[in-house]
Amino acid sequence: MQIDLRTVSIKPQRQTYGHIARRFGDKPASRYQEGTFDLQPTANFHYRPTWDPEREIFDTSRTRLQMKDWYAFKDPRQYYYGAWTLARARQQDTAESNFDFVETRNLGALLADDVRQQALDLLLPLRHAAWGANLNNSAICAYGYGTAITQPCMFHAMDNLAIAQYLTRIGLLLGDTGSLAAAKERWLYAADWQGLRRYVEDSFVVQDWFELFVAQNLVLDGLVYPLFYKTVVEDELSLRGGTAVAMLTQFMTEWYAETTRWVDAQIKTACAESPHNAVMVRDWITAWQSRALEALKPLAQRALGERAGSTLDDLATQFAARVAKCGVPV
Amino acid sequence: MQVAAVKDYVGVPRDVVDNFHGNQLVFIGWDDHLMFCAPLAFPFPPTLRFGDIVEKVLPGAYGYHPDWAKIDWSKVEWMKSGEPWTPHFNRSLAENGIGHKDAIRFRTPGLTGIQGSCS
Amino acid sequence: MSRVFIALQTNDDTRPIIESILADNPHAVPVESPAMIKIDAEGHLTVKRESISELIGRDFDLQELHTHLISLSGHIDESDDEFTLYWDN
Amino acid sequence: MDMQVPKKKLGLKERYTLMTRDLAWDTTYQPKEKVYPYADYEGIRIHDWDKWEDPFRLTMDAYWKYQAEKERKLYAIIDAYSQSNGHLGVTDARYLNAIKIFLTAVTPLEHMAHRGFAHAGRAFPGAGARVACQMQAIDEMRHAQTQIHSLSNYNKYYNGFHDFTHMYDRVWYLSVPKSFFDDAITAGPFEFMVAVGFSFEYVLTNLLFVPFVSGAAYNGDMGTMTFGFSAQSDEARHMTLGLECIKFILEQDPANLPIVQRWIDKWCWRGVRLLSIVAMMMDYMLPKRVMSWKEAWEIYFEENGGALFKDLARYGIKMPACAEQIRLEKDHLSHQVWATFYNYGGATDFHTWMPTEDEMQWLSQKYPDTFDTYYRPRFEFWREQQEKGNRFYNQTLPMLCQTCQIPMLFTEPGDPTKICYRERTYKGNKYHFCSDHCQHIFDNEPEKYVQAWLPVNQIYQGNCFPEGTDPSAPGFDPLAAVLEYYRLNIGRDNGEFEGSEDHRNFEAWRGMAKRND
Repeated sequence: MQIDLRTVSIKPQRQTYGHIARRFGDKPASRYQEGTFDLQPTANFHYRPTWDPEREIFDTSRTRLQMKDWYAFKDPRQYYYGAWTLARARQQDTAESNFDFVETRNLGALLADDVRQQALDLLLPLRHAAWGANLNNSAICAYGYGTAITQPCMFHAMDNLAIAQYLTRIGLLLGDTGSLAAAKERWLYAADWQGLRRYVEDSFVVQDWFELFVAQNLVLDGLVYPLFYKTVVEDELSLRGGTAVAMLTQFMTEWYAETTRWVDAQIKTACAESPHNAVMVRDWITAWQSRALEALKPLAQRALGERAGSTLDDLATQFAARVAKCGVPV
Repeated sequence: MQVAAVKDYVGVPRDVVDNFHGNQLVFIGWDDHLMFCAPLAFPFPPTLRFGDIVEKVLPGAYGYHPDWAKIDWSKVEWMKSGEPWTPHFNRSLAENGIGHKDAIRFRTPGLTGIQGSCS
Repeated sequence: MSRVFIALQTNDDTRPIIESILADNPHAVPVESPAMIKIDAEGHLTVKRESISELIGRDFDLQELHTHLISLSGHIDESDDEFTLYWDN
Repeated sequence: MDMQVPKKKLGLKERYTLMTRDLAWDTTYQPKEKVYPYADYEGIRIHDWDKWEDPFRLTMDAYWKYQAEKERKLYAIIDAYSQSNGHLGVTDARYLNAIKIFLTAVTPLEHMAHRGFAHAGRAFPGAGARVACQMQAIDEMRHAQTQIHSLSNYNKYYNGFHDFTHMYDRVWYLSVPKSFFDDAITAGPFEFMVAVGFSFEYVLTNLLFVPFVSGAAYNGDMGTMTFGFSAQSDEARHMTLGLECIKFILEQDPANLPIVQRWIDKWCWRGVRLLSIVAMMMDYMLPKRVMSWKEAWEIYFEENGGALFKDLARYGIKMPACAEQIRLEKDHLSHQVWATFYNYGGATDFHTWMPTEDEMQWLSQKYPDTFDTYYRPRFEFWREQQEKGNRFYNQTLPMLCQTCQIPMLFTEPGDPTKICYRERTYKGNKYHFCSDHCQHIFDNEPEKYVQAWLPVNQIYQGNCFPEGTDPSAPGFDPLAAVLEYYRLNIGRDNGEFEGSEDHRNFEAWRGMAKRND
C-alpha cells in the first residue's frame, strides 16, 4: 500500500535539542547552532593528559583570557562544516577559472619580467608564512575551549593550507619548481625575510591559545594581507601591467575580507567581557604589532621602495582603527 | 609501569574510601544467576552486620528471581576475591574482614537459574 | 592470498564505476547489500580511469571516487590513471 | 626563464609534495623540541619524516570540490527526508532507539576525534603526517555535524535524543565511549594515531558504518544511511592514514615495535569492548536485519583484520593477544549486552524490549550453539513476566570494570555461565576488571586508570545529583535525583518500549498516514 506520508501533519514534541533550547528557546534552530553549541565536553573527564598533566583535557586555564560563557565567541558567518565547505568550493570554482584564464591565455608570459619576478619574490615565500598560520590555528583548535571558537580555527587552519597551496600553484604557473625552491631559500636565509620568519617561529611556541589567536589571526594576518595582497599585488603590480597576478590572488583578498569580520567579532567579544580581558588583549596586540611592523619593513622596502615608510604608517593607522573598533582600549 | 608523559604523571584515585561519606563499597555477585547481568555494587557502613545484608538488602536486589525463595542458606558457598571464605552473619563487615571494594560471590548449590540455563 | 575490497554506494553515478571495476578485475566478486555493493578480490583490485571514462563518455578523475566510496581495505597505490588496492601476502 | 616552452606536467605525487611537506622548514629561531614539544616523550623514534608516504593526495581545492558535492547530496536528502515525514517510514519505532544510542554514544566521539586530530595535526614534526591529521580533524567535525543535523528531525518527534551532549558527560553507560576517547586523547600523538587512526578506524569502524548503516537503509532510515555512508567515504581516507602511520613508525626504528604492539593490543581490546553496544544494536535493535553481529564480525574483523595483521607480520607485529577471547565472545556478546540494558532500562535514554518469537528464531538460527541454551530461557521468562505486568528491572547498580567501565557482565572465556572476575590491589586500593585484557591495560599504566570516573561509584559518592540537591532531605529519592542529573525524563525516555510514548505516537501517526480522513 502506498502511503503518502507528506499529508500527515503531526505536532513536534520539541523544536530542537535541549542544550540549544536552553540557550535560544525552544524554536527551530539553525544548523550552525545545533552543530556548534555545547558540543565540547565540559565535565567528568576521566584522565589527565600525558602531554599536560596539570590540566583537564579541555581546560579554561590554557589561556589567561577569562569568559563566563565560552560560547559567546559566535561566528558571524555561521560556519559549520557544510556551510564552510560549500562557501570554499564556490570560491575555489572562481579561483579555478581565474587560473584557467591566466593559463590558457598564457598571461603569465605576457607579464613584464620584472613584474613576474617581483611577484615570485614577494609572494612565494609567503607559502611558508601561510603554513605557519595553518600550524597555529590547528593548535588553537586543539587547545582552545568551546566549539564556537575551536571549530572556525580548524577551518581557518585549512584555509591557510589552501592559501599556501594556491601560492604554490602561482609559483608553478608563473615560474617552475625552481622558483619555489628559490623562494624557500629566501625564506630561510635572505636577510629581508628573517624578521617575518622569526615572528612566525616565535609564535609556534606561544602557550596561551588566545594570545596566539591575536598574534596570528589579528596582528600578523591583519598586516600581511593588506600589505602584500592589497598594496603590492592589487595596487603596485597591477599598475605595472600585473593584473593577472591579482586574478591569481583573488581568493586571498576575498578570504581576508571575509575572515576579518570573524576575527574582529572574536576580539570584540573577548574585550567586551571584562576590562581584565580588554587589557590583556591590548597588551598582546601591542607586543606583537611592533614586532610585525618591524619584520615587514625590509619587505615593504623591497616592494615599494621609498613609499615603504608611508605605506607601513598608513597600514599601522588603519590597523589601529580596526582594533579600536573592536573595543580594544588604547 | 610508568605512564609516559611530558612530566611526572601521578593519578589521583577517584574511589578511595574517604570519598564515600562513611560508607565503603561492597560488590556482591550471585553465581549461576545471570538474569542479574553483573555483580551488584552497594555502599555500606563498615559497622553493618553481615546478616543484615543477606536478610534485609539482598531480597530487594535478587528477590525477583524464582530461585531466591528456594535458597537454603546453610548450604550457600561464599567466596571473597575468588577464594572460598566463610562469613559470620552476626559480625560486621569490618569484623568479617570485608574491606572497601571487596568482591564477594555466593553460590547456591542446586539452583542453576531459569531452566538450568544459569540465568 | 588475502582479499582486498572496495565498498561503494549504489546509485546512478556508481553503476559505470562498478561495471568497469568488474570488467577490469575478472577475479573480483560483487556482494550486494541494501544501498551498497562490496567488491571483494583476491590479492589486488585496480580501478582504471580510462575504463570508466570510456563508459561514461567523459574524462573521469579518479578522485571522484571519494564521493561514492564507503570503505576499502588493503594498501593503496594511487596515480593519475590507476587506483590500486593490494595486500602483499 | 622561457615561458614559451610548455611545462612538464607534474605527477600527482610530486605535485602533492610541493603542496604539503615542501611548505615546511626546520625552524632555527626556536629549537625543534620547543616547537614540537610532544614528539618524543612516548619513546617512539623517528629518524626521517621524509620517508612518510602520503596516503591520499588530496589538495584543499580538490578536497573542497568533492566534499561540497557530498554535502550537497547529503543535505538535500536530509531536507527531503524531514519534509516528507520520513521518520514514519522506518520499519517500526523500536528501530529509533538504536539511533538514539548513535547520537549519544557516537556523535560526541566524532567531536573528540576532531579535537584529537587537531592535536596530532599540530604535534607531529612531520609535515605530511600533520596535513593528513588536520584533514581528518575537519572530516570528524563533519561527521559530528551531519549526524546532529540528520537526527535533529527525529529529536523533534521522539524522546531520548534531546540532551546528547549533556548525557555524554554524565549518563552511566556513556562513560564507556567517553573513557575510551578520553584515554586516546590524553595519550601522546603517536598512541592517539595507533588508537584512533589505526585500531579504531582501520579495524573497527567498518563494523559500525558498513553493516549497521546498511541495516539502517534496510529499515527505511534514509537519513542515517546517508550520513553513515557519506561519513564512511571519509573513513576510507582515515583508515589509509592509520595504516600508513603504523607502517611508517615501524619502518623507522626496530625499537618502536614493542611499543606499537602494546598499543595495538590495548586499543584493539578497548575498541572491541566499545563495540559491544554495536553488537546489540545489530542483533536486537534493527527490526529488519541484514546480517548478524557474528557474521559482520567474521567479515570485517576476522577476514579483513586478519589480512591486515598478516601483512603487518613482516614488521614483527602479531595479531593482538585478545583475538582468541574475542573469537569466543562473538557468540555471546550481543545477547549479554542486550540483557544488561534490559536490566538497567530504567536508567537509559532509550527503550528496551524482549525480542518477539520470530526474532528469537532468527537469533537461534544465527547463533545455533548459544542462543537457545543460554539466552532464550532468560528472555522467554522476562517476556512472560512482562506480559503479566511484572517487567524486570534490576534495582541495584552494577559493579563496573575499572578499565572499559562496562558493567561486569562478561563471562569467563569458555564458560558462558560464570562471570569473569579479575582484581588487583594497587597502592592499597582494590580495582576490578572484566577480563585479563582490561587488567593488563591497567597494569601497564595504573596511574592513568586509577583516575577513572566510574559512574556507579560516583553516584554512591553523591556526585551525580543536580546542583543544590539535599540528599538528607526527607523522602529523598536518589535514583530520581540521578536521572534528573542526567536530564532524563522518567517515564518518557526510559523503560520498556511496549506502551511507551514513542511507541504510541508512532502507531498513531502511522495510522493517520494510512487513513484518508
